Amino acid sequence: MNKNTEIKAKPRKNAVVMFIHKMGSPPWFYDFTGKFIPWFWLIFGALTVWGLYLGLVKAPADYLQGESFRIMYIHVPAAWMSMLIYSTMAVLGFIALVWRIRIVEILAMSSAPIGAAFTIVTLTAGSLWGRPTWGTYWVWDARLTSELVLLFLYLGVIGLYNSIDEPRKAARAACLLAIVGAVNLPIIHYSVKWWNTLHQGSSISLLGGSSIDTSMLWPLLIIAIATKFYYAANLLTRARVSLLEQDMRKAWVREVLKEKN
Amino acid sequence: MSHTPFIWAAYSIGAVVLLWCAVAPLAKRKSIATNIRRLIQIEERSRDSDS
Amino acid sequence: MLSASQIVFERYFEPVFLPVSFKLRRGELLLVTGANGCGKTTLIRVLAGILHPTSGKIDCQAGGMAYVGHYLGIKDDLSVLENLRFIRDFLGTSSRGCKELIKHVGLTRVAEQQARTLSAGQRKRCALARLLVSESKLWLLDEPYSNLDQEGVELVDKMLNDHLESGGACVLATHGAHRPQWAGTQDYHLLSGATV
Amino acid sequence: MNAEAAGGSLSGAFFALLRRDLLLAFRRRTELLFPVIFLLVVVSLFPLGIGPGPQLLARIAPGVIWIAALLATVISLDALFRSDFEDGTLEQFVISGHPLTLIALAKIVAHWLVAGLPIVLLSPLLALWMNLPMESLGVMILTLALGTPILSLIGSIGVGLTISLKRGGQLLSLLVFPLYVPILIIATAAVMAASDSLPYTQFLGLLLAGLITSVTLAPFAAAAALKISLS
Repeated sequence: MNKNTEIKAKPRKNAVVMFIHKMGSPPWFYDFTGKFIPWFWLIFGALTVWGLYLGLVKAPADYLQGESFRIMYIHVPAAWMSMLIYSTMAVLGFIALVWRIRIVEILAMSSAPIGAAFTIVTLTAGSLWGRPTWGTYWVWDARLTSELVLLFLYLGVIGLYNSIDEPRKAARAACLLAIVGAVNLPIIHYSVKWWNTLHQGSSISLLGGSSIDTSMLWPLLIIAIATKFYYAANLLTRARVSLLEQDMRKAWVREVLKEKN
Repeated sequence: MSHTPFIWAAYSIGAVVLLWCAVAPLAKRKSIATNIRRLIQIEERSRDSDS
Repeated sequence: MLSASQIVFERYFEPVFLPVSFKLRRGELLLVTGANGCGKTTLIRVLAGILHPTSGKIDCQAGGMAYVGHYLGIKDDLSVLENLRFIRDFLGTSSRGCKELIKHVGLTRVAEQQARTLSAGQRKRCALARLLVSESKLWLLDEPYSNLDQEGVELVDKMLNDHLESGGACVLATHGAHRPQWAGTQDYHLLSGATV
Repeated sequence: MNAEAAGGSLSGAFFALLRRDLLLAFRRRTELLFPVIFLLVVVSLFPLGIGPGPQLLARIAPGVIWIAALLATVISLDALFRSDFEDGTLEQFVISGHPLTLIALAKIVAHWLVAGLPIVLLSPLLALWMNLPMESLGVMILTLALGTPILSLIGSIGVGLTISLKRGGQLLSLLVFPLYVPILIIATAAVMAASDSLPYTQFLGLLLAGLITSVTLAPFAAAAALKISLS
């Protein structure tokens, strides 16, 4: 039996992969994304100001929780982003592992610190919301607990990425960890939720009692969209910096820096 | 108990964290740029001494 | 049996060696030479499939290969005989007796001793015996002569001759103190990727 | 490839590796005792730190025993691939042509037999120390029997990722503990339900499902992790 073992260094190319390969050219990516970043920041700023104005000034206080309910406009969008960024990172990680595309590795790894930042914001805002609501800064409520576990997952990815010397090996290892974490994340989420009802009854939950009024929903939505632009702008900025760092000795980086002078 | 300080605290901590997260890569970019310029200088100097 | 076209391997975003291409047929020896740090070990590990080339293509039709590298893959807590028997059971090869192979590489006296008690040269011989246990057609040898005495060097040459005569092929990386004598030798001088 | 061409079967390779790992573990049997002793010490610290009140101990017993089991597993995990990675055996496995997934699975099974099984066997003693009600002892043993293999399986991914680091052990705990959260929750819930004479079979079913899922998925991830660590 003579079996053919072929190691394919370059994958079979279809249209999508071709596009990603074009994106994978560092100078092209650097130029292309550079045009978007200021616009993303601008949209983020405008939406945030508008959303916060509606949420903090125009919307009425909640009849159950009073003014402290306004913390929701930062806590909830940040919680959404922490989950969204983790799953984005895992999807990017999967693409990076399968097709070995450097720019996707960089994008996945640049996502991790942003996601961790949103998780920290969720946790601090949640605990500051908890103080007036429950009289204590920390309660093992389902959302806060699973956000805490999520923070550990992020720290694991960041820690692994920073521990391994060779950058591409580090990125591949951390991408794999992100995927494993993403497979576990729903299980963690539901088990924590269920654990919470098991031990404390369903009484403790930040969003528990109140039904959301539409005047409260609008600012929430606007800020949620604004945070997507924050993520996009921050992610691309970080990816561009990583590219510069990795390609320090390549000619295109020299040219980019010369243009800036 | 007034709730206002907690709202202020939540939003300002959020702003600080997100701002820091956005500024950190810019600071890193600056240090990388200086590193690369130093690298170029060293290379040019060694090329000059070669010729 | 083994061909490579334009293989490149990058570490820290720099190619380790200049693109490598060759074609190795039955009964041929590819002698990879080059200075320290030019990437001989990396090239062998790429050919072995342990490392994934950054670009280029490797086509291996040998049906299997055996590899002796810097880390020999010998368990200290097992005896020489147990080490070889494990390889035999693990690979499912069985045509030659392990004791006979141990005699062939001159380790009969220490066959029952734990591998931790062996000298560096004896460990190398144990790893060479593993080549024979694996019964592979393609050998990848990374500095096989290091740590061996004169008798051991001759043993490697004899094993190589037998292997190549029986239609096998071999990629051998060495820094060049000793060269095996074989008619079908291709010389490949590997250049470090940092030279340009 | 190599092994198949020579007529080697996958099951032959699996059992050869399993036998070798058990033999190696036997040759170093004193080292096997360390995680077990660690387990005993950790559990014995709780009554000292909290006080010997039988009611309180009985209440926290499932959590304490399970957390001690998690810690003992993580301590023993580093040995799973370490020596094979450092002496080049893992490279030999990669070029052998046998799927790395199978190799990882064989090593995980061996690891559980020498590190996980002792925890299950010791759990009656721990339950005695922690004053766990007799009627929930059986459930405790069952959760450990179903749960510790999952710990070894998920842990193998973390070890695979950190094996190329000199001080990977410290990072390992950060990587795997978050992944252990659901097992801890479900297992302790089962024992608590049994203590309160509530139905608990559904929790054991969940653990079994977790075991089946991790047996099918974790070896693939561990193999991919090892491949990355070797590069």
